Amino acid sequence: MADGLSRELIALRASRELSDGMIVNLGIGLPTLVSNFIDGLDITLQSENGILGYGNILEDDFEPDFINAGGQPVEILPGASFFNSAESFGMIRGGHIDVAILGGLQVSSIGDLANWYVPERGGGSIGGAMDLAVGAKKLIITMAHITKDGAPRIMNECSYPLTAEKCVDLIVTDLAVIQCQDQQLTLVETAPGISVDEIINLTAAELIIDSNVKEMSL
Amino acid sequence: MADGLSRELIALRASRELSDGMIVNLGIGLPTLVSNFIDGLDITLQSENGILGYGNILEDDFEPDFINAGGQPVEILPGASFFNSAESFGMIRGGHIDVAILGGLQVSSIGDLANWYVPERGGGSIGGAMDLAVGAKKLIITMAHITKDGAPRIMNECSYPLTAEKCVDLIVTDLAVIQCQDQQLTLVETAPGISVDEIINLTAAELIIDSNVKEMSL
Amino acid sequence: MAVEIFSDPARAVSIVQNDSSIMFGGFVSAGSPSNLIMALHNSGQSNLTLMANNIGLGDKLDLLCESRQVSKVIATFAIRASGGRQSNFEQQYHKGEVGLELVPQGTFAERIRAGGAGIGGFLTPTGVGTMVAEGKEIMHVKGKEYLLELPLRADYAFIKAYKADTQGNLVYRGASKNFNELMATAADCVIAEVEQIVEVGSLRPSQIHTPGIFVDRVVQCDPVEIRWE
Amino acid sequence: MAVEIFSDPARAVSIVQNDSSIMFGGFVSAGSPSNLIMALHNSGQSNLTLMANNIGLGDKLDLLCESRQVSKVIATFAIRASGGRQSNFEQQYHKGEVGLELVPQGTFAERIRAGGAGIGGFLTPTGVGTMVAEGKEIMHVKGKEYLLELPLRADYAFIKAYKADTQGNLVYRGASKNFNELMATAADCVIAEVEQIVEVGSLRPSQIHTPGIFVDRVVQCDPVEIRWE
Repeated sequence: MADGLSRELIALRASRELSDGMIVNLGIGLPTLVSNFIDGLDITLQSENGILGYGNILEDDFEPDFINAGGQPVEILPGASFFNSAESFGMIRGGHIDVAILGGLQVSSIGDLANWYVPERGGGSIGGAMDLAVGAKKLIITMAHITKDGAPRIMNECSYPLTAEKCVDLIVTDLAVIQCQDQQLTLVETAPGISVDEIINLTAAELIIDSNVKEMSL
Repeated sequence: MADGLSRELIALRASRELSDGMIVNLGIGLPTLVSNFIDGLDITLQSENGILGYGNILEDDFEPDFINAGGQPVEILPGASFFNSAESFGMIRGGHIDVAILGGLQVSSIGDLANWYVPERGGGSIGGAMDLAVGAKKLIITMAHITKDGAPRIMNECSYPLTAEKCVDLIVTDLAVIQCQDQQLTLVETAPGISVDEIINLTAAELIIDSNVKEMSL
Repeated sequence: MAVEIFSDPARAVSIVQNDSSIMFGGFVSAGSPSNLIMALHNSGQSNLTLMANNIGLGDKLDLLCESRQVSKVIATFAIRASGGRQSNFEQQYHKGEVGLELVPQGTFAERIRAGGAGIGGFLTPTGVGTMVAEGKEIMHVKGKEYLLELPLRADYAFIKAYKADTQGNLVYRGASKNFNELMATAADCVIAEVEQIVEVGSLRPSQIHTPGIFVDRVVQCDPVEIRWE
Repeated sequence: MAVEIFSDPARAVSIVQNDSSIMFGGFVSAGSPSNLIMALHNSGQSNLTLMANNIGLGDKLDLLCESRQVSKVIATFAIRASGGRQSNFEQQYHKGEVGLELVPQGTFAERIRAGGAGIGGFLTPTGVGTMVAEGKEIMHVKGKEYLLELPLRADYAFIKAYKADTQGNLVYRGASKNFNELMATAADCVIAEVEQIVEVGSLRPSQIHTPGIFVDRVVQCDPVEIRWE
C-alpha cells in the first residue's frame, strides 16, 4: 500500500472546504496548519480564547497577550476584534461559526466524535472541543485513518469517551475523504495510490461508496 | 393631623440611608430626587440602561445617548463606564448593587412589593423593577403612606400584582420610616407632627413599635 | 457573508416581509434605530412582531402601531399605569387588537443574549411569585427558587451604533449599547444604522463592541432627533 | 467599597486564607496574573481549590501544586493525552492526591458568568451524551436536549489587566479578556494585577472593560515572561 498523505497535505485537502466569507475555527495541532493554505481567500479566523480576525502564526516576536488558543503568537489583522471567553463561546454555541476543523481520535458511523481522552494513558482535557463540536455549523475532522498499531479510528461505535454525539460532517484522513450525512458514512475521495478496498479494510464501519468516488486532487 | 413630608423631604430622608462607597440605583420618579441630597458622599450611581457613575440631571443639553433609565440626560462623571443591558442586569441580579431606592404602590407585612401594575387602570409596565427588587442587597421603598382616597398602602397582603416577594428592607413614606426585617414591620421614625397612633390607624398591617421610635430629623 | 453597505434606509430594510419578527435596539432615546423604523413604517409591511425595550407615546415604534403594521409586542415598558394620553399601541392593546408579552428588563436582556449564544434556557430569581411566573417551569437549585426562562430570537434585528467600519464592526456611544449589542447576536439578519462608516483598521480591535460577523447590512444615516414624552 | 491600591503583590494576596477557593484569569500566556500566583506560592497557604482555564507544565499555577498547596482543580485543560514529562498537577492527580473537575471551556466561561450575574443555572447542548453529563439534570426544550449547568463562584479571583485607574476600572489588552473579565464579577474578593495605574478620567468610559465596582484590590507589577511548554 502507498503512503497516505502527510499532515500538511491533510491540511491542504481540508482547506479546500473553505470559501470566501466563512468564519472558521481551527483546532490545536494539525488543523492549525490549514491556515497555511488559505491565502487569497476572504476567511475570518476565530480563536476561542477571544480573537476574531487573526492571520499568520508569528515565529519570532512573542507578545503574551496576542496568542491563539494553542498558545502561539499570531498576527492581528485589520478589522480584528477581541472579546472574553463567554462571548467567544456564545459565538461558537450560538451558531455563528461556519466551519470548525478539529483533530480526531475516533469517529463513529453516525458521526459521533471522540477526540479528548485516551483511556490507555488515563489522560486528556476537554478545552473548547465539546463546544466547538456542538456549535459549529459544519465540523470537519482531520486525523490519521488508523492508529500507530494499525487499528481503525473510524468505527461503528467509538470506544473512547465522546466529545459530542452526531456532530461530524466530514472526515479528512491521510487515506480518504468521508462524508458523514444522515448518520451514514460515504467515501467520496481516496488519497493518491490508495484503493477503495484498502480504505474499506482499514475502516471498521459501514462505508457507502459514492458513485463518483475519485482520487483527491491536491 | 399634620401634613406629611413633601416628595423632596421623603427623598431627603431616604438619602440618609446612603453612605460612602455605596453603589446605588435610583428608580424613576420620586427616587430620582434622592440624587439632589448626596453631594459630598462618595456614592456611585448605576442606571440599569447601562451607566455606572453618572451625576446631575442636565436640564439644558440633550444628548440622546447619554440618558438615565428615566430618559433624562445626565452628567457622566470621571471613572464612569457604559455596558449593555445583560451586563447591567448581571450587576443587579448578581448582588453588586448595594442599595436600590424604588417607588411603591403597596408593601405587605412580610415585605412583598407591588409597584408596577394598577388594576383599576388596567395598566402598568415592569421595566427593571422586578430585577432590582430581587437583586439589590438593600431595597428601600419610597411612597405616599396612603392612596389619594385614603386607603393604606401598607397592608397584610398586597391586593395589586406583586413585583417581588419578601424583598423590601425599608419603607420611607410621607408619614413614617418602617423597617421590614424577618418578615415583620417595625415603626422606627415618625414624620414631624405625626403621632404613632395616626400611623397605626393608616397602616393595614401589624406594626411593631420600636422602643426607640423617634421623630425624623430632616 | 460580507456585510452589505447601503446609503438608503429604505433599501436596507426592503428585505423585510410581512409576518416577520423584528428586534429593535435602543432604550428610550439612546441607541434607537429611528431611521430604520421610519423606513419600515414607510414600507407598509404588516402583521409584525416587535421586540423592544419600550414602546410608548413619542417612541418611533408607536408609528408602526398607528399604521396597523403590528400584531404583537414583546417589551418591558408598553403600558403606563398613570393616566393621560395613550399611545397608539396602548389604545389598540386595551381594545384587544394587538398582543403583548411584558417581560422584566433583565430577563428580556438575558433571553436575547441566550438566543444569540446557543443557551437553551436559564434560571432567574426575577419574577418568582409574580404574574411573570405564570405558565413557566419553577426550579429549585440549592434551596432557592428560580423561573426557567427561554431564549428569544427574531428574523431581523434593527440596531443603532455610532460607527461601523466597512467590515461591519460596530462601536456604540454612551448608554446606547443597551439592547443593540445583544440583539446583534440573536437575529437571522442584522441591520445596523450608524452615524459614520470608517475604513477597516481605523477602529482599534479592543474598542470594537460588536464584531462584524454578526452584522449583515449597514446604512449610514443622520440621527433623528428624539425625545420621550 | 473603594478599591485598595497595593505596590507589593505579597501584600495584595495576604488576605487569602487556607482552604480558600480562588479563580485565576488567563488563557495560557494571555492575561495570566503571574505575579499574584507567585505571591500566593510564597505565602504558603494550602488546601486551595483552584479554578482556571489551564494548569500544565510551565504554567505558574503548577508551582502551587509543586509546593502542595492545592487540593482540587476545576479547569478545562489539566491532563494531557499525549505522553512526555508530566506537570506536578498531573503527577499528583494520577496518584489520587488532588481532585479534578474537568469542564468544557464554553461551559466553564458561562458558569462563571452565571455566578457573577445571579443566574441560577443554564441549559447548554455542550456535553450531552458525554462523560460531562454524568450526574447532571438533562432537560428538553423544544425537542432539543440540554444539560443543566450550575454557576461557579469563588472566595477570591486573581485577575490580570493591562491598565487600572485609581477607582479600579480595568482595561485588558489583546486576547487577555478571556476569563479575567468574567471572574472579576464572580468572587467575593477580586484582586487585579495590572501593568499600569492611571488617574481616574484618563480611561474613556466606553473603553472600560471591567467597572471598578467589581474590583477590591489593585497591584501594579511588571509582567512576568511566560511561555507555554
